[in-house]
Amino acid sequence: MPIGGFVVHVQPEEKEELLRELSRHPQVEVFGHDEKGHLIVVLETETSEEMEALVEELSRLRGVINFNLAYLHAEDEVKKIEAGEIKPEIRFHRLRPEESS
Amino acid sequence: MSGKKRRYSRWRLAVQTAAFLVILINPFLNYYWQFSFVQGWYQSLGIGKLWFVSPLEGLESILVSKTVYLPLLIGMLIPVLLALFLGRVFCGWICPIHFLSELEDRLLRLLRIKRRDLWRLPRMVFWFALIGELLLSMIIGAPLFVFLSPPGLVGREIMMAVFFHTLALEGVIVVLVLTLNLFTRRFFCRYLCPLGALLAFLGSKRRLLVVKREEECLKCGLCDRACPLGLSPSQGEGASLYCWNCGECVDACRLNALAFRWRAIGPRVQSDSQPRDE
Amino acid sequence: MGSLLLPRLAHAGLLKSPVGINHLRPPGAVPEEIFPAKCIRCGRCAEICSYRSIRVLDIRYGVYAGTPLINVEEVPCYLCMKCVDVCPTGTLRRVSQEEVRMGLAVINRRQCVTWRGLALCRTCYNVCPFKEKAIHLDQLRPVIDERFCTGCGLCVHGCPLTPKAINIEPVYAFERKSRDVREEEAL
Amino acid sequence: MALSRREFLKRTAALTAASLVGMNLPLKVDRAQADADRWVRGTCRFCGVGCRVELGIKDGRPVAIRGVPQSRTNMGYLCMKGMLFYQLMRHPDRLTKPLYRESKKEKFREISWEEALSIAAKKFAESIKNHGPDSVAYYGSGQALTEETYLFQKIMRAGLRTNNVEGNPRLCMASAVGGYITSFGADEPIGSYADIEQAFCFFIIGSNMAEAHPVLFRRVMRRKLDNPREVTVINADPRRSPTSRIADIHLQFKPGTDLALLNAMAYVIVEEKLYNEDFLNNYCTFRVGKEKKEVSFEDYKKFISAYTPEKAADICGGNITPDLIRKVARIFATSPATMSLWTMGINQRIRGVWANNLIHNLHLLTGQLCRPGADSFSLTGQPNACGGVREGGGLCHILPGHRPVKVDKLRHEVEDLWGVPRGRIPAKPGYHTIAMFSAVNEGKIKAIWINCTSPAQSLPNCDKYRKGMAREDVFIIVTDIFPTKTTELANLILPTAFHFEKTGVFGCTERRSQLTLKAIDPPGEAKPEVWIAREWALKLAEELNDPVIKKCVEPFLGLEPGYELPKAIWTEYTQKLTAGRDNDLRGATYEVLQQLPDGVQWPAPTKEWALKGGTYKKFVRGLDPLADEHAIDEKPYQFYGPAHKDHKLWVWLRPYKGPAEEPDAEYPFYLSTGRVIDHWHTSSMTGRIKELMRANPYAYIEINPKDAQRLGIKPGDMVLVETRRGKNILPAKVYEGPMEGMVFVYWYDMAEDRMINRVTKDAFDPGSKEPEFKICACRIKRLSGPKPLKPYLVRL
Repeated sequence: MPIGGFVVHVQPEEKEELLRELSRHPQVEVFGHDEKGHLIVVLETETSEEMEALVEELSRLRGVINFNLAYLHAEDEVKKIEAGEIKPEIRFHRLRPEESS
Repeated sequence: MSGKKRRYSRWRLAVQTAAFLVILINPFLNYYWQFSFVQGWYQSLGIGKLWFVSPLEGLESILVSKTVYLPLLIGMLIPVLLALFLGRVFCGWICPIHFLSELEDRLLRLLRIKRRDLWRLPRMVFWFALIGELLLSMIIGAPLFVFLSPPGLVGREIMMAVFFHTLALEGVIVVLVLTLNLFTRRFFCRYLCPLGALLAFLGSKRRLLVVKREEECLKCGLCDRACPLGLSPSQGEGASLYCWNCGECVDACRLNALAFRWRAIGPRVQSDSQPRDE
Repeated sequence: MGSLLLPRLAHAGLLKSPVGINHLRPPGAVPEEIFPAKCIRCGRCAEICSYRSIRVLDIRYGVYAGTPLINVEEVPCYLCMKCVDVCPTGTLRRVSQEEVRMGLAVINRRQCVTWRGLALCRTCYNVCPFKEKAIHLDQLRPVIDERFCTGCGLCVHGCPLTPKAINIEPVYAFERKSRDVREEEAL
Repeated sequence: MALSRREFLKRTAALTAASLVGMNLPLKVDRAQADADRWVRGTCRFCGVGCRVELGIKDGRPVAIRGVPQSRTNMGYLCMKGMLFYQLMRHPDRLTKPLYRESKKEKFREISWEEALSIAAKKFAESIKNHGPDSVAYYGSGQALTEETYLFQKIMRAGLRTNNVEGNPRLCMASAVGGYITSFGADEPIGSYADIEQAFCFFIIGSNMAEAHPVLFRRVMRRKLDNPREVTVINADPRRSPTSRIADIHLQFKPGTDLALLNAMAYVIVEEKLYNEDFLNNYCTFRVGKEKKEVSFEDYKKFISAYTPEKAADICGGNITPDLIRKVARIFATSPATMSLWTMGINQRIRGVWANNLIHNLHLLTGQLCRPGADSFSLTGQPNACGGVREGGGLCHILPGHRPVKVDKLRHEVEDLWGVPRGRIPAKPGYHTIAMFSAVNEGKIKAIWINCTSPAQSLPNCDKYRKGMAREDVFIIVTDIFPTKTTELANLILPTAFHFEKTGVFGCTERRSQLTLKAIDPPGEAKPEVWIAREWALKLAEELNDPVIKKCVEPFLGLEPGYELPKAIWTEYTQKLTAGRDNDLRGATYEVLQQLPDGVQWPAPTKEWALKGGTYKKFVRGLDPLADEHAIDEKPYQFYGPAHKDHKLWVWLRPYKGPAEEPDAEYPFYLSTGRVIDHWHTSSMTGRIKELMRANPYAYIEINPKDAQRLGIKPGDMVLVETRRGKNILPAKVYEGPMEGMVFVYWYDMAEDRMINRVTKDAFDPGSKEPEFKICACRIKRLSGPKPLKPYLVRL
């Protein structure tokens, strides 16, 4: 059951409308926002496919500039990793300095 | 003439002890005094810039990984030449398994336990052991002998004990080999040791032989009983492929009917007889 | 023991390589694919390692018994480069210190106290033998540069956290044979 | 309270996302928080930054330390030393019983406190009777609490009639003290850490603050990174350190040539008329020489004309060019607010005071002072070097409240305040640190009390002084929590309470006094120093039959040592001794300090003022109550510092002077020493934190790659470091840190082979008496390949 933390960049003037829109989604929780147009959103879905679909859907909302994944937690997978059953694939490009904030 | 008696066995014991001490003391030197001039044991021994690599291990590595590494070939050169000229002298004079077996023999003698060679197998098993081992290694993709070889394990166990204060499980194999000795002397060396087989094969045209002088022989059979490999020097088997030139039979003979001899006629030792997969 | 007799199943996962996170081959090792084939288990690398970084595996590791392995969490590799000089089979290739690629350090930013903003720790940066190249600080937070990281594991060893916030991933061990390896072997 | 796992994950996800855009969410995901029963507040005792910490206690055991985001000093950040030191409180190596041996050849035996204090008193009394009061000494520490230093020096001076009261701040801060007093007339910085957030140019010289003051450095870095274009960071250091990584300009000069560089910057400022004429006219005079003769600006111009950037570049070497000096001087002078930061690189010099003066000169010339963000700010090394030792009278020449011993009026004032007969305190200052241990060598000192420090490792050229300390006729008492190099030479070891095991005040770099409360009991029979000093004084009074000694501790008799006793001492010190002085702390009572977790910055003459947090900037009317009180005219700044009667700041004419020992053919390398972030000083404490020791098990020598290549030294090789005083054998670290021709060694390692202070030079500044740890000449040689080394700690 994946949990994802996202930074959503929105056009500041559309923010209020968007917040209302997002609050209607049961799988979406908005944790914070600022005047520059950043929203901190946490999504929780049954599968990662569902998560992707949801992100797709939300990205199309009016005013959304982009949807950036900042944190993803996939519980079952992590448990397996902890138990040593699978070895996670390593994605180095994520760690390049120029991409780090 | 009596002074000559038992000369070889004393010499051999001295050489074996020295060889064993090398692998026994060396880990201590490395571990406690950081004196790393010598490293390794009889799978590969490095003395300064001089390297020795056991021919079978080297061969396995080459065959299994299908790569050739020049320093490896150079390291194998001296042991191979030794085998070409002197036969299985490594087994008879250096191998720590043989050394431990001899100690075992002496202990048994001290305890007055007598034993016979209970199990005898056809000599051909020896060659199958070598071929089988090489084939199996190639199939598995890992050199089998190198991590299960009793002579190597002795060295490894000592190193493990010194460096990591523990023993590796596979050391049981050494114990097993020594236990087999109780039923048949050098059972492993006689029939199962692929390294011995390779060295024997290399030494098939060796220069150094144990030769019997018919005119002196009384056919007393002492030499046959003395042979740890169960050969019959009285039948001239001292010159056979299997003999490891330990000299036990020479010592045993009271009439000097047996002696080491350099092969008189120019032996056709092919200089290009590289180890081959049969 | 049974697994010993299963040919070529190493890649099917039955004969699992002991190489894993923080469990690495010594410097200059050939790819794991041919490592057990090439290594003759002579133990010379372990004997010459004055830091006792290199351990020798036992039979519990199946066909990998007798091969050298470094657990960098316990003792990291200090890159003294003695082991590569004594390997008789070329299983450890003679590489120079900065060419070593035992693995690649990866920082777990969710574990690292510096990245989480709880404390200022830069142990990994300080202990790195290629300080400022392999690990540099970006806003006082450590960042790895994969171009220079040798995977020696000094950072893992030094990391004061449990579980470690920095780990070595043995990424190069499972690569297909690279071109330069072939060249060297062709000799 | 407890979060569900799901909720925890969601919060983590949200926080991670928020951190990417720098947003603060009102969420907490702190698992450690739930693990402790209660949190006790205090100050971190590693380094002079004065981070506010909280110690977590669970079932009466210390289990964690955390930062507090609301803190004004550290904003919740800690370094690993600070994060992990709770482990020391229940460490098995802790000293828990008084240990005694008659001869230094014998083994220690455990004795009772009663016996221990009797022996301590008897030995001191004997020495005084037979050899006079100056044959005894107290050597304290910038890590002792203010109450401890104050009580010890009171007993020594008024009770035993000797000024032999010193402390290890002599080894780190004395030059800064000298610099502040000679330039500004008053010790300690004018501004505060808060200036960092308002500065536009940072001039960091002779300081690797990224390692030594990491949390403060973080503030500098944040300021720089949040305003990359507006803020310039200049780092002047012969060694490339983590500090220089954020610098826009790194000035790399030959060690010991900083005086030429600073004078050349002044030259540029004068030549290009970048100076602030109003500031100079209103607040400054020019001075020269020992007799502090006043000279004119013209004289100064003439003097400075000898230091052209061309000449300075010649002297400095490294990457210094005349243009670079000009550029740096222009940035320094013209930035909206310039803040200089420095530590040991400037202080530990044969002319440390002059170097300090020259930095102050730049600020005086350009008027970069007293405005927000503009300050000449010396960083302290130890947590209480400012509060306890500089203010509390812990050095041989000063009495509490910044009073020089020599001045009769001030000395008598102190005698009166203590209620002891006038003339009780001798007029002559005692031995300074190097003189004190030289006196030990010569046998002039027969009994010495060493508190909370390890001179056997921290003195320069320490072999020389260890010989003296090993003398059988010198009786050494050491109070500490762990065995150290110094306890090896002791006759009597008294186990003391550690931080958070006693109550007391630390005063950090920015004049800030913070209270740490007792949270747990000390292990075994360990006692707080204040208790030890009081009981010892009572025994001394008996031994010497001198009621004045008893008088010294009379106000403190019978008080409970965990809280009441330090409180009474603090009250006496602040209410009586700081009254009317520039470090007026009368408002900072225990009640106020308990109310204000961030403490109080002096001057804080009243409770009302203290409750506002005290004074952020000295000398500025409206910000500093004393500036109003001592005002002599209508100008906005009032420099009322006690040392300058003219209420002026002094620009000093200080010539260039190189290091005491320069490299030559025989010893061709500069050797410099310093600290690593994970270890604190002699590592007697941090060495016992396994996480820190694992990271830095032993010291190494840093060598520039070019030198290493030339000498055939590879990383990890064992290298022999040799100076005229001794040798060390250290593993090499080859990296672009020290400049070519220079090597650098960390000094925390206790192993004889790697104790770098065995080879450093003990030449000292004639003004501040601070030794030149930072520079000496050495030669290096490759000995062998890498060798496995074992960490070493002194154990009993």
